[in-house]
Amino acid sequence: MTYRQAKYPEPLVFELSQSEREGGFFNPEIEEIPEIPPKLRRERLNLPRLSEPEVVRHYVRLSQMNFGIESGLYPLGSCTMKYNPRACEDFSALPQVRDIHPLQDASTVQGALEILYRLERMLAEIGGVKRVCLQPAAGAHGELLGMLLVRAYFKDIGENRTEVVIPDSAHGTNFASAAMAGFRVVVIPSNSTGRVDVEALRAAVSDRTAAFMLTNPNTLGLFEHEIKEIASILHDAGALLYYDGANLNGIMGKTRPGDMGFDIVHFNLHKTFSTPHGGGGPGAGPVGVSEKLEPYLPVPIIQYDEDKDKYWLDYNRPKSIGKIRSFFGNFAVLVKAYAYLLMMGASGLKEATEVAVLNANYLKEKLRRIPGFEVRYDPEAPCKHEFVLSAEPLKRETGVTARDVAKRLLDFGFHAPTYYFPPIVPEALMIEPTETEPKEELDRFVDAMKQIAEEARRDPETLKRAPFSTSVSRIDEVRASRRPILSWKQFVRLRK
Amino acid sequence: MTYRQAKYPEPLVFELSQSEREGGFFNPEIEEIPEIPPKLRRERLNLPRLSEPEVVRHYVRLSQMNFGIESGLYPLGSCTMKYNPRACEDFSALPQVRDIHPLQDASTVQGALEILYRLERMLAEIGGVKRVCLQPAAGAHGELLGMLLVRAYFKDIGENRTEVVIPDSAHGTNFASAAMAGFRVVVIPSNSTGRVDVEALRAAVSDRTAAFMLTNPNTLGLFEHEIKEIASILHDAGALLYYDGANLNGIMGKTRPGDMGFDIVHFNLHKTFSTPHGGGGPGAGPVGVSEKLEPYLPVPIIQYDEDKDKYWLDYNRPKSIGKIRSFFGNFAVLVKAYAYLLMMGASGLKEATEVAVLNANYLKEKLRRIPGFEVRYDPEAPCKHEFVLSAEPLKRETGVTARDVAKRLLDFGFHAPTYYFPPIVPEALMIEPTETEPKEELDRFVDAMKQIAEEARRDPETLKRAPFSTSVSRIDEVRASRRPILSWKQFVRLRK
Amino acid sequence: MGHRFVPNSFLLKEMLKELGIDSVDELFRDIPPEFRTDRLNLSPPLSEQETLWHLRRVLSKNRYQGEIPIFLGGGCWFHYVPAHVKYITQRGEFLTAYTPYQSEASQGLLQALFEYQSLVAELIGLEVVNASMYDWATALGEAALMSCRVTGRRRFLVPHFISPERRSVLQNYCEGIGMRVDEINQDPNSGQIDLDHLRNVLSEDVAGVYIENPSYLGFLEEQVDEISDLTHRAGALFIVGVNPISLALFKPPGEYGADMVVGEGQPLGQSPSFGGPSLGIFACRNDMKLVRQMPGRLIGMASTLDGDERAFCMVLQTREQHIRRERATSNVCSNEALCAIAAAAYLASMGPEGLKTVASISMANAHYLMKRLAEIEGLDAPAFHAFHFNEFVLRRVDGGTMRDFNQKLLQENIHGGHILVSEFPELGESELICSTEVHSKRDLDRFVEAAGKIMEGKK
Amino acid sequence: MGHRFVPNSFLLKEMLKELGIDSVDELFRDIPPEFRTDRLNLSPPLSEQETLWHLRRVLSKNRYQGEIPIFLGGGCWFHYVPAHVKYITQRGEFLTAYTPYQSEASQGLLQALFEYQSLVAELIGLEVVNASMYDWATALGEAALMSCRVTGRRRFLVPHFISPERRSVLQNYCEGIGMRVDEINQDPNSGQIDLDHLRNVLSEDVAGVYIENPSYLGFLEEQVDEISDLTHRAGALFIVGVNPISLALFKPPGEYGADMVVGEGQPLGQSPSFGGPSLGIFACRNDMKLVRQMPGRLIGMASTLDGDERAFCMVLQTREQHIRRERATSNVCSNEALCAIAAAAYLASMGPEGLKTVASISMANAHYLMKRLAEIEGLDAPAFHAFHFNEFVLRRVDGGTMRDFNQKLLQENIHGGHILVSEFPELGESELICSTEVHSKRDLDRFVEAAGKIMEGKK
Ligand SMILES: Cc1ncc(COP(=O)(O)O)c(C=O)c1O
Ligand SMILES: Cc1ncc(COP(=O)(O)O)c(C=O)c1O
Repeated sequence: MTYRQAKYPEPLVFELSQSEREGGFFNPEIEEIPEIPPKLRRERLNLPRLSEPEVVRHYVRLSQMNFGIESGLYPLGSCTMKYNPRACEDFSALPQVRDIHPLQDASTVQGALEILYRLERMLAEIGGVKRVCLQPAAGAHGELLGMLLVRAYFKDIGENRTEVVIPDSAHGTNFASAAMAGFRVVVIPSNSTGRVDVEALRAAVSDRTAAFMLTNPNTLGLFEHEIKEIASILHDAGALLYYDGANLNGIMGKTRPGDMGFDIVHFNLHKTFSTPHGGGGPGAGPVGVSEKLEPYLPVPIIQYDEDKDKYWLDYNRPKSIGKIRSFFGNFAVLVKAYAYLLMMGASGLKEATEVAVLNANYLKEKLRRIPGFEVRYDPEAPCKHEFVLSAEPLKRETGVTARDVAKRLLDFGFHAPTYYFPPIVPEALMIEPTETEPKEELDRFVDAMKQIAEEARRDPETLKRAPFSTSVSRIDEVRASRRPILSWKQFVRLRK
Repeated sequence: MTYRQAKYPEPLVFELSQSEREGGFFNPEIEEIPEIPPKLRRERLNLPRLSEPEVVRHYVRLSQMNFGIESGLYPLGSCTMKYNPRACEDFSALPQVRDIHPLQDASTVQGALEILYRLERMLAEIGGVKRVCLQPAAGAHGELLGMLLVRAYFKDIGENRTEVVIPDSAHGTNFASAAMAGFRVVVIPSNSTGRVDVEALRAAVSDRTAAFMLTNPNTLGLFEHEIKEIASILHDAGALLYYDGANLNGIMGKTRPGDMGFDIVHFNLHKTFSTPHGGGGPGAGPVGVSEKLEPYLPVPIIQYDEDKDKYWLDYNRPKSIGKIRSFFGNFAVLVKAYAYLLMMGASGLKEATEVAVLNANYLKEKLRRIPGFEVRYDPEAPCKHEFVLSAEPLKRETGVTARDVAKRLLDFGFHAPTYYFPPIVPEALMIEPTETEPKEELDRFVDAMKQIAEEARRDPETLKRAPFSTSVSRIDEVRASRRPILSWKQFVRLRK
Repeated sequence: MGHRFVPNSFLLKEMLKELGIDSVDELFRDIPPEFRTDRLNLSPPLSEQETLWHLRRVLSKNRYQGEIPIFLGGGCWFHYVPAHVKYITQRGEFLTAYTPYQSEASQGLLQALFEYQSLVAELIGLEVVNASMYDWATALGEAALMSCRVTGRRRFLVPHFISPERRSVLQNYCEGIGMRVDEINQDPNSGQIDLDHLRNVLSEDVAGVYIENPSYLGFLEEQVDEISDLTHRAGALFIVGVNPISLALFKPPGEYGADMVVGEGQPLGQSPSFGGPSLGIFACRNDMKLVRQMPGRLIGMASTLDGDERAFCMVLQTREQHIRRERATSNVCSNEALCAIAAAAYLASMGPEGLKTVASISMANAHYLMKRLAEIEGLDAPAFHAFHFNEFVLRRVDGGTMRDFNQKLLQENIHGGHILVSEFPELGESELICSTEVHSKRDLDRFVEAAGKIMEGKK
Repeated sequence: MGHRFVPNSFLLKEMLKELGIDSVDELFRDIPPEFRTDRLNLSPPLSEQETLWHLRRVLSKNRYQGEIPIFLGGGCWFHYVPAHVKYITQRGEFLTAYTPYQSEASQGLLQALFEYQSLVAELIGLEVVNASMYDWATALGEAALMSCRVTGRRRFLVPHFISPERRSVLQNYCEGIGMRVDEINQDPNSGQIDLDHLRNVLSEDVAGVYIENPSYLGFLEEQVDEISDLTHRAGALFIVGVNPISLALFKPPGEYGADMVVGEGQPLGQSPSFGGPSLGIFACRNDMKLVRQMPGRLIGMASTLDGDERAFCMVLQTREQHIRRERATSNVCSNEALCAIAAAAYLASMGPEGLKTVASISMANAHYLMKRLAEIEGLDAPAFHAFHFNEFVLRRVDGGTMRDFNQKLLQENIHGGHILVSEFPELGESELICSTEVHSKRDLDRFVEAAGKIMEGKK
C-alpha cells in the first residue's frame, strides 16, 4: 500500500499567534472616528495575530490533511459525491454574482432574477412539478419547508392532520423535519425486499395522516416500484406524498417524481447537481410542489413579465407561509447548479444517471461476491445509484466490523462508504460511486475490499487499529464526547 | 519528527488514458470544415483520453507531492522564496489582463500600457536607473540583454572590447550570458573576506574589458563595500558595470545600484518582487540602464504623452538592438509585481529588506554556532539577505555532506537550502530565509539543523539515506542521466 | 453519450457485459413503464465556453458594488474579502469534501472548523459555538426552539424593530411546536427596549428573550444589563443577535449575560452573493444543560486512541438527526461549513487590529454619511437617537418618497439604502443606509452630493 | 513598520537583542554612507482593496476579447482556457515552488513536467522536448545556437515571411557568436519556399534551415519533404516552428524529417495576457549528439536509489549554466514551468478529439471569414494561394488603408487583424486575420457585415 495522506504538525491559529503581528490592513479615509460610549465599548479582543503568509500556509497545510473528491474516490452512500466542475466555481465568483445585494432594486438585478427564474423552470422540468422554491439552504431545510407546506395546506382546507408516515429505512432528517414541523412520526417497516411494505403503509395511513415521506430510490438504492400503489394509498386518504430528493441521481432524466405522484419534491443541488459539499455545506435544497401546494410557497415568487421582458418579485401571495430563510437562498450555489445543468443538458443528465447506476451495479456485483460481504435485500434486482453491502458475514467470521472495513479503506486512498446506515441493514456499508468515477478507480476499490476481507481473516487485530495512512491514527471519539472541548477559550480555561 | 509529505501512487496521464473517453468539448457552429489536403493531413494523434474529473484529481494529487512556499520554509539561497500574495494572482487573472492581445491597437490597451509605464518608473526609482526594459522573461534573459547592450554600446562608440570580467563567486548564468553574447569570460578570485579582490580586478581590467558583472550583495550574502573603488576601476577603463539583481532583496530601499555606479541593472521580479516562481517560471527580468545606454534598449519604449493623457509605443529608436523577446515580456507577471509594489509602498519595501536581513543574520548567528557548521568568509560581518554555511567541519568529522544535510532537512518539512554554491565554499549550504518567514519557523529550522548535526554523529548511515518523509526516497539521479528517458514516447519505444 | 464529466460513458458496453446484461435500460427495468421519461425538455449540453458566454450576457444586467456604490446592509453586508481567503476555500480538499464523518482523513477540515468555533467564541464571549447554521434567521429559529427545549416554555419575545424576513423565518420555525412569538416594544425615539413593557410581557411561559445589538435599524441597545437581568429573573434565556463585525468595537454579548448568541457570519470573509451562501452563527454558554440541546454540529478536541496525538472530531452527535431522528435537537444536516472556514481564515487574517479597523472605518463612514445627509434640507438622520454602528435610518420629511429618491440616485449610478416604508410604516418615508470599508470617501461624497441635488429638486 | 507580509516586523527588537545589536541599521553598516538611500520616491502602501480599485480603474481602459471580438493572432492566440486548468496552476504547491532541485520533495512538479514533455513529444512527433523556453522567439534563437554547436557552422536560414519580432530576437541571439541569418525566398503567390533559391543558399556553412508551418501568415508549406531532404543533404539541421494547436490536424514535423522543433505553447491552456507569459517549445530528435546540446531543463524518468519506485528528476544538468558556466548550452535558468504544467493539463483534458475540435473550429471559422470577406468588393483574401489553418492575409485593394478599415471596425466594437503594411510592404494594404473557437458565428458575421459596410463607404 503506498498511499499516504500528508501530515503537518500544525498548531491552532491561537498557538501560532504572536503578541504583535500585523494582519489585514486598510487605510482609513475618514479621519473622524466616532467615540463609542464607554458602556457599549469592548475592552479586550483575543483574536490571534498572524501575518498573511502564515495564514495561507496554515490553511494550505490543513487542506492537505483533508480528503475531498479531488483527492480520490468518495463512495459515501446517500451523499452523491461527484466531481464538482471547476468552471462553476469561476462562474459563481464573477463580480456580478458575488457583489450584488439581495435588497437591491429589482431593476438592478435582472440577471440574478433571470438565473433564478430559469433554474426554477429547469428543476420543475426535472422534478415534474409546477413551481420550485429556491430558498432552502439544504435538503433537510427543504424537508422542513415541505412539512410546513403540508401544515399550511391542511390548515387552509380545514383538516387537522397530525401524523407523518416514514419508512424505517429513511434518513434521520426526515424524522427530525417532520417532528420540527410539529407532526407525530409514524414509522413503517420495510418489507423483505427492502422496500415500503405496502400493507403496513395502508394500515398506518388514516385521516390523521398528513403526508408520507419517501426517498425513491430508497436508501438501499432500490427503486420503489410500487410507487403507483403507494401514491394511491396516500391520495385516497387525502394525504400528501413527499419526495426526499437525496437520491435523485439514480433516476434523473429517466423518470420524474411529479409523474409518480409526489406532491412535494426537494432537490439536493449539492448532490445531484454537483455543487460542492464544502466540507458539509453550503448546499441548497429547493422544494418543488404540485399545483395545489403552490399558494403556500414562501415569498417572493420570481415572475417573468414577457411583454416588458422583466423579472419581478411577487410578494402578493396571501396564502404564503412567508419566509423559510432570508433572501433568495444560497444564490452562489444556485448559480453553480444552473451552470451545471446548462453544461449537462438533457442528454448529459440522462447519461449521468445511467452511468451512475451502471457504476453502482458494477461495484455491487463485484463486491457482493467477495466472501464476507453480502447484499441483504433483493440482491438480484438492479440497484440504482447506490447499494448497501452488509459486512455481517465478515464480522461473524472475524470480528471485523463495517467500521473497521471503512477505516481500513482510508489507507488505500479512498474515502469510506457511509456505514451503519440505513439501520435496517446490520454492519451496513452504503456505497455510491457516482457517474464521475472511472472504471479503473472502481476496480481498485474492489481490489481493496478483497484485500481487506483477506486481511480480516489473516490479521484482524492490525486491521482494527486502522487507519495508518491518514494524518492521524484512529481517534478516540467516545472520549471526546464525554468531556467535550469545543473552543480554544474553553481549552485555555480548563488548562489553567 | 511528524511531518510527512502526501504520497499517491499516481500513474502518468498516458497510463490513465482509456481507449475512448471524452475530454474537452466544444460545439462547432460553422458546419463547413475545410478539407485538408492529404499531404498535409495528420493521421494519428496519440494523446491520452481522460475525463475532466480524472485530470483534476491527477494534478491535485501531484500538487500535494510538491513542496512550495505555501507548504513551508523554503530557504533556497539566491532564490528569494518569499510569500507570493494571493491578491496578485487575482489581479492578474482579470479579463482586462488575460484577454488582451499584444498586437491590439494602442488605443484599446491604454490600461496595460499605463501599468507597464508606471512599473517601469517604479523599478527605475528602486534601481536608480534612467529607463527600464520589461521584456526579459527571467534574470538570465536580462543578463543576456544587458550583455547585448554592452556590445551595442561599444560597437556604436567604435571600441572593440571582447572581455567580460566576473568574480568566481558569481552565478552560472553570468558566465553563460556573457559567453552567449560573444564575450570571453575572465574570472577573478574572491579575496579572503569573500568579496571582490580589488587588486585582482584592477589587474584583470584592460581596454579589452567590456564589462564587469557583479552581484551585490554577492552570492555569499556579503555587501561589496568597496563598490566605489570597483566602479572607478571599470569606468576609468572605459568599461561598464553590470548589476545582477538576484540579490536586490538584501538592499532594496537602503541603497540603489544606479547610485553605486552600475550602468546596467537587472531585476528579478520573481525574487525581489514576489511574483511566484511557478516551479521554475514564468519570471521576469527587467533591465534598467543609465542614460548612456538608453538608446540601445529594445523597442518599443512606452512613452506617455501628458498633453493627450495617452500612452504610446515608440518604435523609432535607430540605435535600438531590436527585440529580446516577443511582445512586452511576461505581462501577467509584470502586473503581479506592479500590484506588489503598490501594496508594499516605499515603507514596505524598506521594511521587507530590513527584516529579510535581520532574519538572515538571526539564522546565521544561530547556525554557525552549531558544531559542524561554520561561516567561512567574514563571519563577523553582518550578512545581507542570505549567507553561506559550510558543512565541511561536519563532513570531516562524520562523513555527512552538505547534500545529506539538505536531504535530511526535507524530513522536517523544510525545503533544503541551495547547496554546493557558490563553489568557493566547500560543502556550501546557502540559506536565505526572506522577510516573510515568522521567527517561529526560523527557530524550528535551527532546531532541525541541531538535530541533524547530532544525528550525523550518532547515526550517519541512516542520515545518508534521507529523506524518508517525502513522497519518494532518495532518487538515483546519476543513473537517470546516464540513459535518459525523456518522454512517454521514448519510454514506450524502449519498453518494446 | 460521452460527456466529459462522465468517464465511463464509452465503457458502457464493456461494463454491461461484465454484468451479463445487454442494455443500460435493463438497469431501469424496475421503473414502471408509465413513469418513464423519454427525454427532459431541456437544452442540449452547452460547452464551458458557451455557458460562460451565456452567463456573462445574462449577468451583464446586474449592477454590482464596485461598479456602483451600493449602500445596503440589513443583514447582509459588503466587506472586502481578501484574495487569500477565497483561495483557501477554493482548495479542492476543503471545497469538495463532505461532512467530516471520517475524522482521521479529515483533520484539516475539523481543525479549521474547531478554529472557527474558537474564533467566534472569542468574538462573542461565549465558549460554545456550533460549526454553523444556514443563516442568521434560521439560527434564530433554532434558538427559539432550543430555548423551548431548555425551559419547557413556549413563548418567545422579540423586539419590535427586527428584520421582517428574520421574523417570518422565526415564525415558521416556531409554527410546528406551537411556540408563540411576541413583540417587545421599543422606544420610538431611541429604539431602546421599553423595559416596562418587557417586564409586563415577561411571564412564566417565556422561554427566551431576544434582542439584536446592533439592531436591524443600526442603533445600539444600552440597557443590555437590565434586559439580561429581567430575563434571567423570569427564568427565561437571554438571546442576542449580532453582526459579528460590530463586536470588534462593542461589548460582546457574553459579557452582558447572554445565554445564547445568534448572528450572521457572512460579513466575515464572504461576499453578499445576493444573500447566500450565508453563515448562521449559533453559540451558547458552556453549560451542559444548554450544550446538550444545541442544534447542529460541534467539533471537539480529541486525541488518538493510542493517546499520542491531538486530533479533532465531531462530538455529541447523539443530539443529531442521523442518530436521534425525531428526537434530535434539530433536523440540520448539511450546514455552511465552507463559509465557516472562510470566516476562520478571515478572522485569523484580520486579527484584533485588522478587525477593529474594518469596523471603525465602517462606523466612521456611516457616521460621516449620517451627518452630511442630515445637513440636507428635507432629510433627517438618524431616525433614532442612540449610538449607531454602521447603519442608520434616513428619513425624508419633505413630502417626497424614498422610492423616488432612490430611483434618482440610481440614475446617478448610486444605489441608496433599503426602503423601510412597507416594513415600518410608522417611520414614514425612510430607508436603512449602510456603509463599510468598501466605500471610498469619494463614494460617500458622491452620495451626499447626489442626495443634495435630488432634495433641491435639481434632479 | 508592520506590513502584513512581514511577520517579524514587531519582533525586531527581540531578535536584534538576541543578536546583541541595537538597531537594524547596524546590519547595514557595510553600505557606504554616501550610497545609502533615505527613502524611495514611491507611494505609501496601498491596501489590497485600494490596489484592486486602482487596477480596476486603470484596466477599465483596456478592451478585451469577450467584451469585443478580437481577430488577432500572429504568434499569440486566443483559445478557451478551461477553468480547471487555471485552478491546477493556481494550486500553491505548483505556483509557489522553485525549480525542482530537490527531486524527492518535488515529484508532483517533476511528473507534471515529464508529462508536458511527453504530451508535446506526441504532438510534434519527436521524442525529446525540454521543460520549456521563454517563448517561441527565444526558442528559435536557442535553436540557431544549438544548430551551430551541433554542426560547427555559422549560417542560419529563415523564410522571408517570418514574424519580424521573432526575426529580431533571433538576430540578437545570433549576434554574440557571429552567426549570420539569411533569408530563403518564398513564392509571392503561394508563400511556398522557393526550392531553387534554397538550393542556392544552402552551402556548407549553413547550420540550420528553419521554416514555419503554418507560416506567420497562416498558410501551410507543402514541400516539407523536399526541404528536409535538401537541408539534410547539405549537412544542416532542419528546424520547424509550429503553432501546436495546428498539429491536431496537420502532419507533425517529426514525420517529415525535422531535427528540431520550436514553437509557441501559449495557446495550450494560457490566455494571451498581452503576450506573456508565453511558453517556448523546444524539441529535438532523440540523438544524443543533439540531446547533449539542448538548452534548458530536461526531466527524466528515474528510480529511487533503493530501486523500489519510479521517480522523476532533472537530468543531463551538466549541460546547464549552473554547472558548466560559460560552456553551458544556454544561459537559461528560470523558464516557463508553470505554463508547461498548464499545457500538460490542457492537452490531457482535451485529448485527441478535443484538440482536433478546437483546431477544426478555428480553421473553419477562419475559412468562413476568408470566404465571406473575399466576397466583399475591394477586399481580397487570402493573399496566398495555399492551404491555410486559422490565419490568413486580407488585402484591401480599393485604395483605402487598413488603418482606416481597422479604426472603423473598432467603432463597431470589433478589433480587426494585425496590419502588415510596415512589416511586408510588398503585400500592399493588408492585415493578418485570425479566428479561433473563442469567436461565435455571430462574431464572424458581425465582422463580415461591418467590413461590408466599411467597404461600401457606409461607415
Ligand atoms: C436520504 C437523505 N435525505 C436527506 C438528507 C439531508 O440533506 P442535507 O444534508 O442537504 O440537509 C440526506 C443527506 O445526506 C440524505 O442522504
Ligand atoms: C545570483 C543569480 N543570478 C542570476 C540568476 C538567474 O535568474 P533567473 O533564474 O531569473 O534566470 C539567479 C537565479 O537563481 C541567481 O541566483
